[in-house]
Amino acid sequence: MITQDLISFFLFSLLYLTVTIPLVLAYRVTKVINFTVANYITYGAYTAVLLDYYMRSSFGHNSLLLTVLSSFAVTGLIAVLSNLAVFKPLAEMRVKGDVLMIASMGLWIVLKYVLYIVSDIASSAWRTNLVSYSQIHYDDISLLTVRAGLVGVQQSLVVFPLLAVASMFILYLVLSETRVGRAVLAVADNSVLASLSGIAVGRVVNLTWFLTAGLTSLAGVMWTTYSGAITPEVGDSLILQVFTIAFIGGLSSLTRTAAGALLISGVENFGTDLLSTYLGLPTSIKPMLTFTVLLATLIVSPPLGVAGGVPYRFTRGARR
Amino acid sequence: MIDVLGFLITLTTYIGIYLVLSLTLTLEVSSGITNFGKVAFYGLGAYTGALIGTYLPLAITGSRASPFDVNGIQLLYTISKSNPVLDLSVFLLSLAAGFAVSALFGLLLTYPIHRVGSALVGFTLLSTGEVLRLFYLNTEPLGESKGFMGIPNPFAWLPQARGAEALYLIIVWCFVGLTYFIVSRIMNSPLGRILKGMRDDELVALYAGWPTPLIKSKVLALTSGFTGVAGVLWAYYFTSINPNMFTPSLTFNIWAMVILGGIDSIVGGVLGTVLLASVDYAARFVIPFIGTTLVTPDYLRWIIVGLVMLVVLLKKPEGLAPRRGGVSKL
Amino acid sequence: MGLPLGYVFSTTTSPQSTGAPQAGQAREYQIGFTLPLSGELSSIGKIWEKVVYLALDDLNNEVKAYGFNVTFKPVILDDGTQDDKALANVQSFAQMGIKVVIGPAASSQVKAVKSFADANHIVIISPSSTAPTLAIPNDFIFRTVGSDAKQAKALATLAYTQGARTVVVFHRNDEYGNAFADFFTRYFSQFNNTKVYDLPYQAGLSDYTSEVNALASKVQSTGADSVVLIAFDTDAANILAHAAGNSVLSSVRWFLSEGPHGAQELLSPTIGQFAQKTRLLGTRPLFVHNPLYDEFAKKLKEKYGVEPTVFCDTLYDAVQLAGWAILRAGKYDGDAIRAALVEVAKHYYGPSGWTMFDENGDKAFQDYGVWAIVKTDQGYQFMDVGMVQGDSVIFTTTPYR
Amino acid sequence: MGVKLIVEKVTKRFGGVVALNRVSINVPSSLVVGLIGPNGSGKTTLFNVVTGYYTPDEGRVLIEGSGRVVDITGWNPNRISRMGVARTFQIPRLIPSLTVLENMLLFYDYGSCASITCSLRRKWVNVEEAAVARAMSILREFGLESIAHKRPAELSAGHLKLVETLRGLMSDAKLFMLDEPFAGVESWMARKLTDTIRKINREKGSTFVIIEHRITELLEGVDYVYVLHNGSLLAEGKPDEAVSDERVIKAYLGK
Repeated sequence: MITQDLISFFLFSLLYLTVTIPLVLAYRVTKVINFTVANYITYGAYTAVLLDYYMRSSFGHNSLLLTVLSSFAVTGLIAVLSNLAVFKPLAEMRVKGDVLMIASMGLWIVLKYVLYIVSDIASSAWRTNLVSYSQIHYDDISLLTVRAGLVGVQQSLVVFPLLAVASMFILYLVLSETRVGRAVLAVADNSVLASLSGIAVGRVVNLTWFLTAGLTSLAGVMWTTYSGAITPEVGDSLILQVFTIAFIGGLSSLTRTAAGALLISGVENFGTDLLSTYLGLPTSIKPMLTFTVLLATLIVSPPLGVAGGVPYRFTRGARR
Repeated sequence: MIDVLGFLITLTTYIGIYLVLSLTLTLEVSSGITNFGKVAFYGLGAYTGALIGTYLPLAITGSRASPFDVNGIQLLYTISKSNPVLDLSVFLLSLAAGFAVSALFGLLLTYPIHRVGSALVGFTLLSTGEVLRLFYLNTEPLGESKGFMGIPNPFAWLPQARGAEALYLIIVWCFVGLTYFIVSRIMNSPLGRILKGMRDDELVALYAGWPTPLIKSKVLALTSGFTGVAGVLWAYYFTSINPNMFTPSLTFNIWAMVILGGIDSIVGGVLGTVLLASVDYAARFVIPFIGTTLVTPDYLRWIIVGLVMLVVLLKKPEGLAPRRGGVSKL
Repeated sequence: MGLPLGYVFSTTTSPQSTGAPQAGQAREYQIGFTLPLSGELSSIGKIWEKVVYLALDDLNNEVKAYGFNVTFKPVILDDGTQDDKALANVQSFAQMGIKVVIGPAASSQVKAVKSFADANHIVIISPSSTAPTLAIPNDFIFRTVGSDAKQAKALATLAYTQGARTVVVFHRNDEYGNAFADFFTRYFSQFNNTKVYDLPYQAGLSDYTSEVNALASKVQSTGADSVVLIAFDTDAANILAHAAGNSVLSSVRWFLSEGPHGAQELLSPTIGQFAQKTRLLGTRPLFVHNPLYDEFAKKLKEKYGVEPTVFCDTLYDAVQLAGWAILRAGKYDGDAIRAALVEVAKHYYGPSGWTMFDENGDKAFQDYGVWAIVKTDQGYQFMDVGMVQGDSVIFTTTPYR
Repeated sequence: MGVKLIVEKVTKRFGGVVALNRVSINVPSSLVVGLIGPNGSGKTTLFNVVTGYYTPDEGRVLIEGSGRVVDITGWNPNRISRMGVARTFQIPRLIPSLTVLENMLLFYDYGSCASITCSLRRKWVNVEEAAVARAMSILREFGLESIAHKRPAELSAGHLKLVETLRGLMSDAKLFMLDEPFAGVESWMARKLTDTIRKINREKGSTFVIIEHRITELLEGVDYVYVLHNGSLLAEGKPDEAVSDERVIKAYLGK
């Protein structure tokens, strides 16, 4: 079923890009291997769920634009608050990278169960069950598709490219056109130098948290048009793939991360199908594929980025 | 009324098994090995123990039954109830085999990891753990998704459960003592200083004349061996294991315990382990009695565990009991 | 009423009264619940939590009606659908002096708690564990749901009578999925000129796109005429949503196990149309036309606004059985309660039908109903359309005209 | 006793860039030799090749000491340093979490006492005492015992460079390769450094190869000079001859 594989490869590449590109940019600025990325995805999806239920029950229709804006704002705000409450004070104490990472794990647990509580309260307030929610159909998108003459096309085929391109465009626009954006890039390259040249590093870091978390939450919104069931475990189940891609990119080069996203999406979508039809291997080995690809990439061409980098050029050359 | 003795025995058994893991991780972290694949060696030990604990008694009693169908499992229960000698010898054999298999695996794994940076070392080991878990899930002789059941607890032949639990606790804490002795002896010695040098600047350690890849592989082999032993202790305590018990969340818990205690600090690692394990277990006795039915009270327990981690990190970033510097103890 | 946080440290007032009750003051028994309120089964777990509160209200009223001055209190812990947490929960219940625990949900979790429960005489009643390897006589594990062997036979009979000959069994690669698929293959291949292909998928993922594509290729290459899906609710919704977009998979018949039944996500327009197109049918443990089930479903909808999902009825009955067993045992002790439970179950008929246990502590009699997804004026709904009796299927209403 | 360092036609390429182009150097034992040249001329790369950080694409590196010639091309840095080769870096690299004394002890050859079994049996106590005694005597000899228990973060650039150099004495190195020892160091500390070098050279006969731009300090203590330019050997000779060679001046002035 090559056509189906192609479609899902296309959709998953966009999804992974929307999460890993902001993740790598965020790492270069904040130096935090951030596990709360999983919460950003889930919070994006659940803002869409709560908004969809509320708007359907009181207005009878919902809107993707409003969902995107509110999930961007909600998730961005949470990220800024978590920076001010946890990561900024820790960074000021010059802690090692591992401590920042473990702090992001503690925050991941807290944010995850706060979401379970919020969906609990919403469920009993609206007397329905929101812990798992069905696929969301956006009315303003269906208007768009009808007018564009693509009637009957799966919503995800429109929403995924729309949001992915929008998020990449926003990122490009902010980073290259605006003064603040250039400051973000400067801090990304060298925060000491940036602060010397008069950039308010603190404000830029907060903006980066807001921007990257907001963009990541778009992946959660995209997910609601694609998956048959949305649960609070959405972000957690994507986190290992997302980190695999980020590490292939060495947590530093955006182009190599983009290539990693295409590679992993290709392996997952084509690999599973081909192996199962031609070699009869069970599809249950799919997660194994992802990790064997990572191990292969690490051994064949270890990335030289911040996270990678051979500790020393230590090659055992020929004797004579 | 709370059965305080039962509470303490269960809690200290969990703390004991976690301590073997966090002490070995403390040594690994202080020698620059960011081991995100702790659960891989842990699972390897558990599966080695389970394989020996089920196939061997069945083979010895000459029965044809496989350890995955009902009568095989019933036979294992009756065997473990009736002859103590077989139980104990199978248990000791599993501990030795668990150590050997995990140590060998640790040795093999140093090759791919000593050529990449520390965060990547972590992720390589993490993915190896996941590959292993999926290997168990798709291998018929390892029980696939059923996993193993009826692993004979070494003290199953004892009449009352309390006695068996207490004896098992003693065995667990023997290994805690052994691990503590080894980790503290190594860290408080010239080798400990070399390991810390390797972690901070591997090139300088090399120029000081120390073959850092060889030292790393020896350390990882030793710590992986003890992680495998912890896996065997876990498998025989649970008497049933399956692949989904060995997910990365266990590794992150152990990391949280070590970082909470303070890197390089053995006492800190112990404190971090005792704190987190106790909060997680003891909260079960308080949380369900908060009267709200609007929200599941148990979610609060998870939030408390997360908040404790954050508060301790923010208040004492260098950890609960940071290691005072100074020359290694003469 | 909730108790203050300092409860565990103040040992003076002890709600768990093992001592003689003062006159007039109701004697209180605690029942432990270890439910999957997070993790993979959280969507079912959340509804179960509400069923527990409903069941305990009914039990307490019923018990008062019979003149017993007793109230049953729940102690609910989340085990995150994980084995080590399930054991830790059961251990903490035991140490609180609780002798009867309902749950855990997954068979792997029940195995993890079995040796502790047997050693400490804690009665475990799982409403949903169906693994055949737990059918072990005289232990402390009870299961108020029939084992999957019988349901697989019913599903095989249903598929064959509906004309299925070449079938791809697409199932979770876990305890539940593998056991169900093995039994289904064994029974279905007994019918003549039938062919069965096995295709497991990794459980616990957030998405199954590539697996559904692999299924489509398998159906195409084997020329299969139907797919048997053995899944839980969230993975079934995900798989069916993707299958709806696939031409090959929309042109074959689909037969489902009981897992997805009751999941609201299956009533979305995409899956609803797909069900009509493929004339989707499923089996589930059910005593057809059981008035108690309809009444139970109505009460749950009124009180908490949720439809009962799979195993809600077996959970409801597990709570009733636990309560009556404690009363019949006379003393709050594991062995007495175990013996009483077997006796009580012999005469109890609840929403899940007769609850008698066989010698392994599993539900002895289990009939299987056939369910479908039908289009009604308020959108798509689940509907029981018939039942499987021995080798024949009797339809009470004909779905998908 | 010092060692002779022989570098034969060593070439090292990084992708298209040729960092070292058939460089040959012959350093007689117990001499203090200078290695100068504009930035990017390959000085540090040559150090990296000799000490085993890089493996040369072509050519050989040999050490001759007490009559034996050993070809150390492609060896690991740790085996080369065990042959008595000590090296310092442009930016001093001390272990931040260890005190000065512990940094010195790191370079002491504990031999079998650094093994796991020796640590478990605590058989290292007297070896450690000997190491500490040696380290303190070296520090005292060069007037640094006051900073023995300080952390690198508390020291000045000069002190860092001094400790990095003295580390080599812990396992009596025979060949010292110092990379810009005087960069960023106050003049009184530079003189202290030069005295130290001359003292080690005189008393222990160790050979010195020093990379240093500030030729005036270098001139006093240096016996011979090699000049590198764009990865190849431009000139060599006595310090005053080499410096006055117009090719060297042109190279430094940068045409």
